[in-house]
Amino acid sequence: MPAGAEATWGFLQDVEAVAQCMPGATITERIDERHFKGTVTMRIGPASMSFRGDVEVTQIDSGARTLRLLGKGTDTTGTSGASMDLTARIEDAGDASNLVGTSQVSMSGKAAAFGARVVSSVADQILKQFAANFAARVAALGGKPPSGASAAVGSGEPAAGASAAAPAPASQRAASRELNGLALMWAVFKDWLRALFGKSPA
Amino acid sequence: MPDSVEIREREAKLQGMGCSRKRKEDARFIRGQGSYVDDIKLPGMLFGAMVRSPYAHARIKSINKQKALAVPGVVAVLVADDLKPVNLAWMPTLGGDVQAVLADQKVCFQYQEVAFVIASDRYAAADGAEAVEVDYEELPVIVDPHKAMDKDAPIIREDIADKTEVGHGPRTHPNHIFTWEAGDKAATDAVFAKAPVTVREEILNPRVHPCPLETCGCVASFSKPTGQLTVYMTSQAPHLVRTVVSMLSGIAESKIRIVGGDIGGGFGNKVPVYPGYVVSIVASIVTGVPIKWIESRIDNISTTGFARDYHGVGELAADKDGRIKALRFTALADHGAFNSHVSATKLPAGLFSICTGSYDIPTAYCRVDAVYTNKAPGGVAYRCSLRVTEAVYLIERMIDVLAQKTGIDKAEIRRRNFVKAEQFPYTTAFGWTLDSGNYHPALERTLKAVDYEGLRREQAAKRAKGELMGIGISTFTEIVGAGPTKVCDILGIGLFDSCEIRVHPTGSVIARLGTMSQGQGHATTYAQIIATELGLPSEDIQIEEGDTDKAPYGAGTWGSRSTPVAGAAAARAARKIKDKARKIAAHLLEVGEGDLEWEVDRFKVKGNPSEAKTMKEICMVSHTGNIPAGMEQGLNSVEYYDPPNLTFPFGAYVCVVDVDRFTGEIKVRRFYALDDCGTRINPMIIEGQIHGGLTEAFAVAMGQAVPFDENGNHLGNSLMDYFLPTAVETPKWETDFTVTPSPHHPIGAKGVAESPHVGGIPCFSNAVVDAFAHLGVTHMDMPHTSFRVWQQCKALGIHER
Amino acid sequence: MIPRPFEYHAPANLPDALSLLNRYGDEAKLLAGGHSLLPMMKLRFAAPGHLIDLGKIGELKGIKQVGNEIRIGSMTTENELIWSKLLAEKVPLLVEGARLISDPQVRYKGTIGGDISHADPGNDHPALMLALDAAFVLRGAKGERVAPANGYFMGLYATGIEPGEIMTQIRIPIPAAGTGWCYAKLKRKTGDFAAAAAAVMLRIKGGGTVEDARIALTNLGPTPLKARAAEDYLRGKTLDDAAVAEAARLAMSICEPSGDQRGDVEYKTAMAGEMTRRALRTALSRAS
Amino acid sequence: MANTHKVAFKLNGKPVEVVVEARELLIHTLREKLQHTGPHIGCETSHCGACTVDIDNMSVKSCTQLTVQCEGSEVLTIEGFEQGGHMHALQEAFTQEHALQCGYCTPGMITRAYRLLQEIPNPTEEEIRYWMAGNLCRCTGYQNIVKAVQSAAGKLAAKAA
Repeated sequence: MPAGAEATWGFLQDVEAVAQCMPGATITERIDERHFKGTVTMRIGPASMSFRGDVEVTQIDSGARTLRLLGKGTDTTGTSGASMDLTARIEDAGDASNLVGTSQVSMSGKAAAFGARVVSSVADQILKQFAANFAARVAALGGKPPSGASAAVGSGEPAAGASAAAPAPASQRAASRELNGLALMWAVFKDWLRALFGKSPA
Repeated sequence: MPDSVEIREREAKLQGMGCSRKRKEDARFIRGQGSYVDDIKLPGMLFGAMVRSPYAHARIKSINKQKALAVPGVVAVLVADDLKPVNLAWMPTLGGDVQAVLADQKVCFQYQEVAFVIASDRYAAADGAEAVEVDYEELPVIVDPHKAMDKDAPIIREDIADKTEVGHGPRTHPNHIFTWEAGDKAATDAVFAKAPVTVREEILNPRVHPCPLETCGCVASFSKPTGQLTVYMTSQAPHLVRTVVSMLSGIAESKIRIVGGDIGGGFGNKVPVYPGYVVSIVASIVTGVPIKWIESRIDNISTTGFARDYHGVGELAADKDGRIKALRFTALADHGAFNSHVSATKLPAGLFSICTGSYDIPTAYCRVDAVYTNKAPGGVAYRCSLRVTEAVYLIERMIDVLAQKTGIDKAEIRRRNFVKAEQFPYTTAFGWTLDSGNYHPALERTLKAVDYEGLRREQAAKRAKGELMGIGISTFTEIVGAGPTKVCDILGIGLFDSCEIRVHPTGSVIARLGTMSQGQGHATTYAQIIATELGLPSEDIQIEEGDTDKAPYGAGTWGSRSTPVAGAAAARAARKIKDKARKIAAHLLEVGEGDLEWEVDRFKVKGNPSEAKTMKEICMVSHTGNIPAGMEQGLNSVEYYDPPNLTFPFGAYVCVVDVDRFTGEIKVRRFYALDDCGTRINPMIIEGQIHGGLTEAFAVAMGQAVPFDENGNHLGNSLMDYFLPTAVETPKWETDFTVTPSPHHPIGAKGVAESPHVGGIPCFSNAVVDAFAHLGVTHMDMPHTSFRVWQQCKALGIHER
Repeated sequence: MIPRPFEYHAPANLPDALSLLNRYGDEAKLLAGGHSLLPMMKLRFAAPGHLIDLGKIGELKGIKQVGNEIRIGSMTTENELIWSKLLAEKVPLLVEGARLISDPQVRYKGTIGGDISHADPGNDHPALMLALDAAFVLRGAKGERVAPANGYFMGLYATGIEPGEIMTQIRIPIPAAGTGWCYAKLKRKTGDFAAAAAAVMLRIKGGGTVEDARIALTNLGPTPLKARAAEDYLRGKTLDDAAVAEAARLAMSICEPSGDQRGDVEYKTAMAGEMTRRALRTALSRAS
Repeated sequence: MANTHKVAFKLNGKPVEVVVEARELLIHTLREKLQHTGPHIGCETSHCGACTVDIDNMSVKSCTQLTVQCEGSEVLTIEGFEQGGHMHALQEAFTQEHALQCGYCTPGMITRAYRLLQEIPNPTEEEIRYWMAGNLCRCTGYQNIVKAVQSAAGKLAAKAA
């Protein structure tokens, strides 16, 4: 993250905005400071699903600089359900900081029957997307522009496992408002090309 | 001599019992002119689509129909509250429970029926179903039946929380359905206590689905002016369905007509009454027009008629020579969210107590505990009589376990324990009387055919090289033909069956029966029985089933009961007609009945063969005035047959497999199946039934399972995951037979369609386990997928090169 | 199992298809064989507003040799690959791979371009393309570019194709004579995705050592995987049991499959190794 | 109804024209609009082959084919096999070899086998099993279906010779 741990953690305090960093989430209603109603749109290749439901901030631990979000909902066709349990932790890295996250995605109904093959990859993308959205937000809130993608993501190699740490590239495409595998990976790829030619992204 | 040649020619013309007559049914099927339920189109017919729950256990906070009603083409949306005024929100099950037709306040399993959208066609109905908004509150889920009766287990069925009994005996927990026992527990425990050898194994019959190629469905048509309800449906038991529909709708049975039509396979899946049928009937009554409801494949596998899910424990006590002294089998039965399995009232665990198998076991005890879980309801008999596959699987697996423990060859230990030919009729420790059998010759014939000794030598050589080869034996005894009304009834109705025969002046015949063919070829084989009995060509004998307005009452086709029960009714109905014909013949020939003898198709005067009357002649005369004084015209009869006992087909199978220990792949090298189903009516059809049954056994043993995750999510409900083998995966079958007629059946027949399924499954498992036997493995649960077999290899440390 | 409504377009040529694609952008999906897309639409997981059917565009079909390259139109079907005498002679790996895809009816409709572009981790052509060092011709409004298969597959259903582009052709350099090949695929049944599969191309030097090996894996990660470490290791080695085992180990080390009904992560990873072994051994037996 | 299309094609040699939504599946058009109920619906995910029809010399699962895709096509279904009161050799063979029981898969099986024999006139058992693997049967265990296809192949060859 393009800012120190304390500063970055500071950015995390605007819970509603952070909740909006959940990939594809749109907060439609604020119930209280920790509970929101909203929609989550997932797009995986040709598939696209919209879930109506609740986003809850289940944990804010300033000491550990850890935030935990839970999103839960039923899709608009009424045949699937999904829940995402996403944890974000800020780690000190001198004048910068790392966002370390894990996400658990569980599906119900048809999505569970047909999505098993891809759920862990989806969880992984949600995590990257969250990081990307968050980094973009940190940058937007006055931190330095984030540096290019790190090796883990930038090499264009397949994504890491569902619970891996995931520093993320900042790119307007990447900060899209939905979980969009193609957009995200394409952005990653572009950053990788830029990295190859020694330029840093605008 | 020419005389006998002439007789044989006349016999051949009849195409009666014992010949491989080509099927009457085929003519329409090969032209694509079958009449399955989805082919039916009635004027003004609307289409219904089901809205189902994505959650396994949840409270329904609200259902909003408005968006759905706004979808073009949508006529109505039904929910539980709409069914309550007509008392149809809940329906009775064949297991003595009630089941929600549409979810009432909560859903108890994933894909449960929540709302029914009625629209102009299936496209509009699908759009409408998507637009119904249901707000759920998820509840904790029970998937593992072993946890169902925990103290803190969530209560699945609040609606019956205060009921002390469901189907059978007292309940001890809100998620407990029943506990059923048979045999002598004390005596059995005593034998086990001092037996020199005992073996115990936990053996799972996993949840599977019969998955016929045609899903379930119906077209319900209620006529307001006449008050007549006609339902075309995929039912294996139309008459029972009519009775149930009458009971729950209040419409007189005489005003209800159930029509079976052609059925694209049943295998047990099409015996129960499903919410889709009931809600379609309500919808037709409400709208006044015909309603069609057809299950999708996903809905079929997810919600209607699963089988098995028996978590068993098998124990045998024996002497050091491997002679079994006692048997103790128990099972925990997962019945899902509603107790809608199909069982005779007095037999909540079906015929599970046939578990002594082909063996002379003096003392035995068995017990089944059934529980509710957040899974689809059911527990049907998948190509078997209820719980017979579970029972036979246990005994055929356990005798192998005993063989390994005692170091006795798996064929030899069977020889030592078989019920001997001279012991028949043999009464088992559980009280079943095996009508007839001849087990030793069947086994020897099979072993010789496959060169069993040679196979064992090859196996030894392979083992020395670290290769895995398995030889499986199954010497099963089936129990089919439910059944005697004194033991078997459903909702109080005895499981007799019926046949009505009408002979016309020209000698053509219509016979109607209470059964319902789903591919078994009844129109062909019943005609063969009647042809032989009456001496009239089967070509002239028309068989009709499945239309409750035409056919006499019967319990339908399941549990291989058609030949044992309805087939017997056909023979006996024909004999009534033959007796009357004999009187007419005696009258015409002016001799006493005792002076007549029957020959193929005619009555001849003893010692004066030129004096004879053919059946054809008698048919005509019976409709004239030239019959004995006081006799009624016509040659008609009806028989309602209550069998004195069930029938007990048996077989001896051998399966040979090769296992790739690096991938877990199993190749079935050979499968030899010898079946004895008593008198054989049509060998061609028998062989076809055995091919099919073995293929379904292969599917169950090697790949079929209905998997759930810990949240009750169904993880294999399309044909992408659910294993239906293609021509590539399916092994080649070798078939053989012996004939040991049933002493109590009019023609000695026993029924065959289920033997290969029931006997085949343990044969595959025994072969797979045998491949690992030398490494100390005594049991591996089905299905034997590459993944699971590899896990076994890994546990043994032989999975790497 | 009924799709949501959509608009259907059947352009007769590529320019029309491209202009439709540009007009409808994100709203549009290209329809090739349809056996991945239509089931997703019937399950209502996918609901494109516009379907652009490439089925009527003749120029997207056909298999031909141009110089030392095989060029395959993106709408060429699996059965056409299987029946191609040219491929049987020049690129038998592709024939072997196609034979293991789905079932006969699906192979009449399923296309090589669709299989590659859909980029489902379970699809077989992506790994075959990596093993064959193929390249893809992508036509867009601004013209045509050629993207190498190596690096084209970026994530779950994510490829290097840009919005507005259509894959028109697959180009495969004809392997040197004597190159060994094999596609080893483990599946539960006909029509199933691989539990694990390995595609191998193998060139052996005169001395019997490995001159070059290409190894690619199917359904063992969000994308097809190129087992670079294994390839590098094998170069110059004699392909004995130890070398095969080490190559398999290196191939397994890059796998990150999702567990499902086909098996758990451990099993699929192990099968990646076993399929690599099988494919290497068979390829060796076919090399000269 | 939104965006309907007029689609014209040949069904068993006769020209037909239907008006359908773009999303309408061929199996539904055949069964609901054209009264050809021979092809059946078994799985809806293109696994079972009960809906198999022949389109422009290809065996196609009509549950995964849009009717609009059939403009100008030649479609053959089981209803087109009987010619001038004479059954096709495959229809005869399926009865003679007892290659069907419930009959639900039969129209798809025969239609698929027809195309197979056009492409491989004298197939081995292995070829038949491989090239018929897109059609599921729950009743017969395939053994008699294989026999039927082989015997039909023989009869057709004899007729051709």
